[in-house]
Amino acid sequence: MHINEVEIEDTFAEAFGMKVATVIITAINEKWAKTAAQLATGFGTSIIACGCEAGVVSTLSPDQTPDGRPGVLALFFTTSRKEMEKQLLNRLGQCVMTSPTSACYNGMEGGKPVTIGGKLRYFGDGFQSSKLINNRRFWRIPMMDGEFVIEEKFNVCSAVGGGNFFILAENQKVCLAAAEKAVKVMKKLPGIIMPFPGGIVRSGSKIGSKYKGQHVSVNTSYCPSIQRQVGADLPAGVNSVLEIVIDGVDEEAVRQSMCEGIRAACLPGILKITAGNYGGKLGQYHFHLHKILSA
Amino acid sequence: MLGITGGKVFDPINGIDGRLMDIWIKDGKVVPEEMIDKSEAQIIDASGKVVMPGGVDIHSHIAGAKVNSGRKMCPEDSLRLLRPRSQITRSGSGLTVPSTHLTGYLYSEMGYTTVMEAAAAPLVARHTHEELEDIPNIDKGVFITMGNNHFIMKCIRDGELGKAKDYVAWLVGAAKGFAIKIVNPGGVENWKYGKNVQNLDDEVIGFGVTPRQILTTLGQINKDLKLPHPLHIHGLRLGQAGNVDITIETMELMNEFNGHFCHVQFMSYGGERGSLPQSASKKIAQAINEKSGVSVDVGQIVFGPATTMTSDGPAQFSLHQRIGGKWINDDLESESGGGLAPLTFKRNNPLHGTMWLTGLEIFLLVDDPWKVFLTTDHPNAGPFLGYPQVIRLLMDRDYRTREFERLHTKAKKNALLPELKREYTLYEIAIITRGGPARRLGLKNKGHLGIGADADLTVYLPDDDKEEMFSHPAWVVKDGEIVVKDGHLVREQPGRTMYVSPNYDPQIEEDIKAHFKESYTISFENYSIRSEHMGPNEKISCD
Amino acid sequence: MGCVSCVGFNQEIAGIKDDIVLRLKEPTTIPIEAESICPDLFVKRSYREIYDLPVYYGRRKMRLGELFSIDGEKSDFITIEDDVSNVKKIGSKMTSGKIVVHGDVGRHVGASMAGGEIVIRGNAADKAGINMQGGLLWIKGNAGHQTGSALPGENKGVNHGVIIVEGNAGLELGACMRRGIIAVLGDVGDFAGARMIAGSILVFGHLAKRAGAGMKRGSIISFGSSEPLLPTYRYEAIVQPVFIGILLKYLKELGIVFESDMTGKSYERYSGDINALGKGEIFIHVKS
Amino acid sequence: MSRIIEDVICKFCGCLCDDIAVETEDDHIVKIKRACPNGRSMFLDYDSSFSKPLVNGREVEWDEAITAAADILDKADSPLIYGLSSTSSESQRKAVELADHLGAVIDSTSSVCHFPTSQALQAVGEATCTLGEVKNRADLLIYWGCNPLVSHIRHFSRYSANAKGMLLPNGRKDRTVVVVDVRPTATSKVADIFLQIKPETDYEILSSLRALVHGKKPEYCIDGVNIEQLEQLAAMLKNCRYGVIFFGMGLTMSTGRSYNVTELFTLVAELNKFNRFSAMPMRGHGNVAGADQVLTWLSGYPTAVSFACGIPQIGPGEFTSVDMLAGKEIDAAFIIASNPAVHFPHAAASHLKKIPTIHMAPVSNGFTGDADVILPTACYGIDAPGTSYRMDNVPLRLRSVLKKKRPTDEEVLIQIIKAVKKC
Amino acid sequence: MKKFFTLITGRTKKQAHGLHKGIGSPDYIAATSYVEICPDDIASLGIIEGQKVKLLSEAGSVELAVHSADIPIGLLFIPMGPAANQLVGPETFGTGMPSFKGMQIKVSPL
Repeated sequence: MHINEVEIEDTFAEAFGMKVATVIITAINEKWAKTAAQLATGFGTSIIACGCEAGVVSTLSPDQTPDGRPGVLALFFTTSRKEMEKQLLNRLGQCVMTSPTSACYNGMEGGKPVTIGGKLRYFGDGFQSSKLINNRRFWRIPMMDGEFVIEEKFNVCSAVGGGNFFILAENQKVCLAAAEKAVKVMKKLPGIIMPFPGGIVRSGSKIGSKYKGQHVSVNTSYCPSIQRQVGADLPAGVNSVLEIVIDGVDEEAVRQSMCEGIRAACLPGILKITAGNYGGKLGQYHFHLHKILSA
Repeated sequence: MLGITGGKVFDPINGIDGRLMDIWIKDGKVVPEEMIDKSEAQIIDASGKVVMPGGVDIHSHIAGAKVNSGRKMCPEDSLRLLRPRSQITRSGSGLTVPSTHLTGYLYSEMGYTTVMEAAAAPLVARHTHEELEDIPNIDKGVFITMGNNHFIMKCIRDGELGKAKDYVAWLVGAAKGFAIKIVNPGGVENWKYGKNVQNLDDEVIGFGVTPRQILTTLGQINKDLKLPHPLHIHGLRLGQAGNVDITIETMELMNEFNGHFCHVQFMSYGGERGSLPQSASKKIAQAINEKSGVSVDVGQIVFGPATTMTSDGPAQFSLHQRIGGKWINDDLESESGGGLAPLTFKRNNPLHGTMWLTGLEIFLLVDDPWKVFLTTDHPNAGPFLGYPQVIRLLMDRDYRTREFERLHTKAKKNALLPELKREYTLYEIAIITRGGPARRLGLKNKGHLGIGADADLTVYLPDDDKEEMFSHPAWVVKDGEIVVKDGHLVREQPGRTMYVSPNYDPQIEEDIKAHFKESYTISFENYSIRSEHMGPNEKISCD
Repeated sequence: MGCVSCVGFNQEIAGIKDDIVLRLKEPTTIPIEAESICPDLFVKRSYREIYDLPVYYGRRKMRLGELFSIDGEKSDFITIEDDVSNVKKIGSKMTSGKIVVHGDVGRHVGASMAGGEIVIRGNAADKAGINMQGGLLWIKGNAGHQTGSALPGENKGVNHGVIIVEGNAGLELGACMRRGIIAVLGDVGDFAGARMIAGSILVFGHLAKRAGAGMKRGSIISFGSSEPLLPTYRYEAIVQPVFIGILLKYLKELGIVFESDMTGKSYERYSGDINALGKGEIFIHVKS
Repeated sequence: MSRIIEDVICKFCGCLCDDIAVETEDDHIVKIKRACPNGRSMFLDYDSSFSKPLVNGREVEWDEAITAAADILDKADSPLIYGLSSTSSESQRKAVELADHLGAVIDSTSSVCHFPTSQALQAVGEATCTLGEVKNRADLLIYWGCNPLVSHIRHFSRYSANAKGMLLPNGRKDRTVVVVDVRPTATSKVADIFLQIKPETDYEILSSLRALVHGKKPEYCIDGVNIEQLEQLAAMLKNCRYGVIFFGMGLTMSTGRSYNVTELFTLVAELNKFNRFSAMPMRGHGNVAGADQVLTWLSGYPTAVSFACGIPQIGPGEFTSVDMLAGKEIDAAFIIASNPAVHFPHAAASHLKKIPTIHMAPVSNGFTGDADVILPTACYGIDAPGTSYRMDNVPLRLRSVLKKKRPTDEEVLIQIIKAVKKC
Repeated sequence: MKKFFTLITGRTKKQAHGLHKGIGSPDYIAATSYVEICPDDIASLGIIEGQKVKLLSEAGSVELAVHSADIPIGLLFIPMGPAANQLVGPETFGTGMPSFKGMQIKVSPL
């Protein structure tokens, strides 16, 4: 299969089940909502070392938020509910509560809730109070600039993490341009984040390493600079590879984003698009590139 | 004329333990079979059923100033139990503090025929009698509080014990009381200075006497006057952790005079003072077992709403301080005081669980059922409607274990109850709900079905679920009339108020008059209650 | 401040069919107690069975059908035409379904209701929504005294539920409330939120005196004018509470259309009642 | 023949003074000793002569009057039984039985005096005492919104300010008397401290006092008093030995009503953490306290009880007479021992004129002119005995000093119940 | 005269005494048919003691003779009785108790 003369390898991206929480962060204006959200989702590229993968999905207009103020929508992905609770407590507590005028709310129905506001409330030292509005409980913690409002519970749902594709290009410049274009297109789609810097990951990763205690290491098979040493199977002329990793609230969101992203990435100078998998043994979700693109 | 035939009779006073017998009734009394013209007698076929004398409640707050304050304070309690009027009965309301008629109906429907109102200050006993008159279908009496009476304390101070005796005789007659009640002797007087008593030798402010003196003096007087019921005692430190010691000390003190210790569950806690009470059931049961002159009623906790009410003003105040909410206090001149606070006993409350255990353990650890009687100190530990449930807890160990498991973990810790295997028999239940209280009250015609007894009896349908069995007797006969038939109340009739009126030296009246001028705001002449101003009544002789 | 029109809401009413229509046959001033006018009881009953439901006309126990004409059966949507200002306890203890009264209604409407919806297009007499446990009570006219308060002797009142009064409300609005939301677009009388335990009361008209007397927790928000608060309330600061935005947003979603956007406005925050727990708060909108 | 009866109880007001000596001559009262002017005229102005009942203005025999009364009640869909304050508790019990049987609404004059006090009691309870405790112990007396020297004339001398008692051998000298009122009164003139407050500020003052007692300062001082006055009063409240606050309709009739009393009861309850304190309403008529007691033990509720739905229901603002009459919710009224025609607001009183009315009272009280059935009965405490409850709920048995020439309320009620049951 | 007065009704010895004589008796009517106003208010109303004034409330109106009394400025006192009850409205605010104290009254000289 070819798109814009770029070969799409007949392979599949192998993704895993994850847990997702959708968080609406609001503030007096969009600037401060974004500031809080960016910090809360920061250092959230990979569960390997960050505990969660997180990103801002979109900005929300006042009529889209529970308190009628500008906001942003952020997604947090973790491997378990328990980890989600820990991550949200830390991130919302340290990054959102501390941010001027902020508030944050659960942005998703369904799933099983974790108690976040109900625990952060103790920061109020006895002066916290709650409001039960439309069967949702909101905690109000007095702050030096006013009050911090946070919903008692955030729903945690099943999600899909680790959707991906690789852009194999003739040089680094083209490769980056294609990846950037893909990310730009994918960012407009709902329900996904691309947790790595600017949505792009250059390191790739594989499980295992020659070193004891190092559980993951660089994806050597896609490093052109050592392709002969490792015996990689890269097409001729590939000098640079970038990967885009996608976490989505469900399979469909990942599928759609991969489809649009791959199409956007098929620029001149791109030699091949492929995807990472482990032979289908580890991940429960398989996104076959040909299937996605022909749908 | 009425015959109750073929029933399995449990009549402990006459030693009858489940014998198949016929009971014959004429003119409101149990009579020999030969006095009955069977062609005219109405027959209740009790075959396959259980027959017991009518229930006798030795301690219940059903009428008078405090109870009515409870009704007035708690309109929310009215909504818990509402009874519409019927062709034969009045409407009524209230679960823990039911209105007067409803009180009569509910007791009647539970198979009870005699109930003792546990306390009235003589100054307001007239109120109690007015209410008692409005409680149908049961006979009743009222205990008169004397443990903080100024005149008595003055007599003790001045060493004029004969005077005290005459005064007591006059007072119980004037108030048309049935027995002498002592509530926190001296403590209620001290409460009028914001204080209390903690020990038997603490001083009563302004009188220089001690709780010990008050107890022994009244104990001796009670004995000398040959009142049918021994002193009815609510001692010191009600509800406080560690009060078991003072209770046992008081029992030791009163053993020679005889004493009935009411709602002993509230008086039997271990633990450090000020800490959470623990059950001291073993200790108290041992004391009760050892002392021949002592009897108790339990005041068993029934989970759910209650209205606490007692003449023990300081105890009520400290309860109010602990739980908040509504509180009534009423200081009564020269005599007594009291207080109220509504409360809900919760299974998942560690303290309430402990109290529940304490009561049940006392029931199971006191060897002689003739010394321990069933009460919930209605409505302090829960409404009297909880009796059938308590009976089931005593008779059914599996049920008891299940209920135990539902308690708060803290209450269950170190509890004695799981080890107690005893299950009460029907005969024993008949003792603690009928024979025992009647005998201890000195009511010769109550609590048994021998010839000459008042024709008050209950016919139960046997049921494995003892709560169901004792909740809904099939037949209840009061004074020879069928008041409950097939589980339904079919008749409302007045009950009698029983009172004693011991003799005294009329000379004492001059002293009392002087005392009235000094201490009271009403005159001596307007104080005494005359039997003709009461409803149906019966004087019980003192001999 | 006030409601301009409740467009979405009205459409909703118009869209429902198969309602049971009740109409009082003869106007009377004798009190009628009609706890049986309740969707829970109507939903599975035939015309005949509804006809036979008990009501009290003064002290006379009667059948519903003797006092009301009944059109329809087996529905949990009840429409009452005309004035029923002497009919008490309509919809009390209901748990689901809907009642619309196209006129004034008597005391205790929606008392202890636990779910469902009641709409009064006229005025409601005293004690509307007393001891409410859930659901929505929407009064388009005025409400009487003790709206959303507690039963006699109870120290705990409304627990869950929403009461909206588009007109004015009388004394003791939401007294002893422990959860829930009460919004009054007009004025309210003395002792609003008295002895309140928690919950929110929003007043868009005039807030009379002694608001929040004895309040332990909870919020009273005054968007309009206000009498001076009790001396047992302490002024804290001028704030822009975020939760008010959540409340307003929710009310908008229910169908109230506000004249102007109150979100993000400034309020004086008072805390009290210092004689109770003192954790209650009264917000007074600061006019710019 | 002349005779002197001692220890007679005067039932004019809630004091129920029981030390009155009544001298009669040929079954007429000729002399009263120890009573106050109110009590004296109650006895002396009383006309115990035989008089016949009236039906529609026509004198009839009792049987006919009873039938007429029963007929009115039987026809009514929504009858009201009102009054009860000046009759015996025995009659009150019968009145409640009648109401229960009929499904009527029954309301006492408490409805327009201390029902708000009952509502406050329902909310927070009440720390109280009997009058003897006041006499024997109270060193601080506060009269709030009441004027006992006019309404309860011997209250001061028998029970409170001037009485000598166990711990107060010197009577008035041993006590401090404080009056709180909106205007100078006979009582305020003899007080040690008169706190004159602005009308409608009782709640705020009580609330401020509560704060001060707990060492908290109110945010501002209420117009009309200054903070030093309140601080001084708060200190007195905390530092006395046994304090009592008597209160009257200054609290129950002005805005706030039950909330005013709730605040007062709460203040008094809280003061018991520091010393001993009681509150007591100044109950007015002879047995109005008894009406509350009787209704409570028979129905569970003290005032304004409806039996219409077969069960007792309480309804402040709903089953209270003024509301029901003004709302025309009543179609027949049985007035017992009181006179709403002069004591109710015009709008309520005027409805009484439009509906069939039965009025039962001793002759001398004066009848509502338009009552359809007038039942002249004997007067408790003068020519009929019976039980009455003092303002502190101490029950007393009223004596009869004259021969009874008319039936008692209780006797008539028994007849009416019988007649109604036949209907 | 635009200013509102606050009306307090209450008991008096004469009113109580009059009750014994019967509600139709001249004693009772006399004892309940006047209004107390303080001298300052009397002066500012431009009237003299004994003069009749018209009292107007939301509920009704009544004409009564003025008695000068030691009461605060802005307050009116009328003994409880039929005259006062012309001015008292039936509104009880859901409590059963009308505003026997605290009604707002307009006073105009006759």
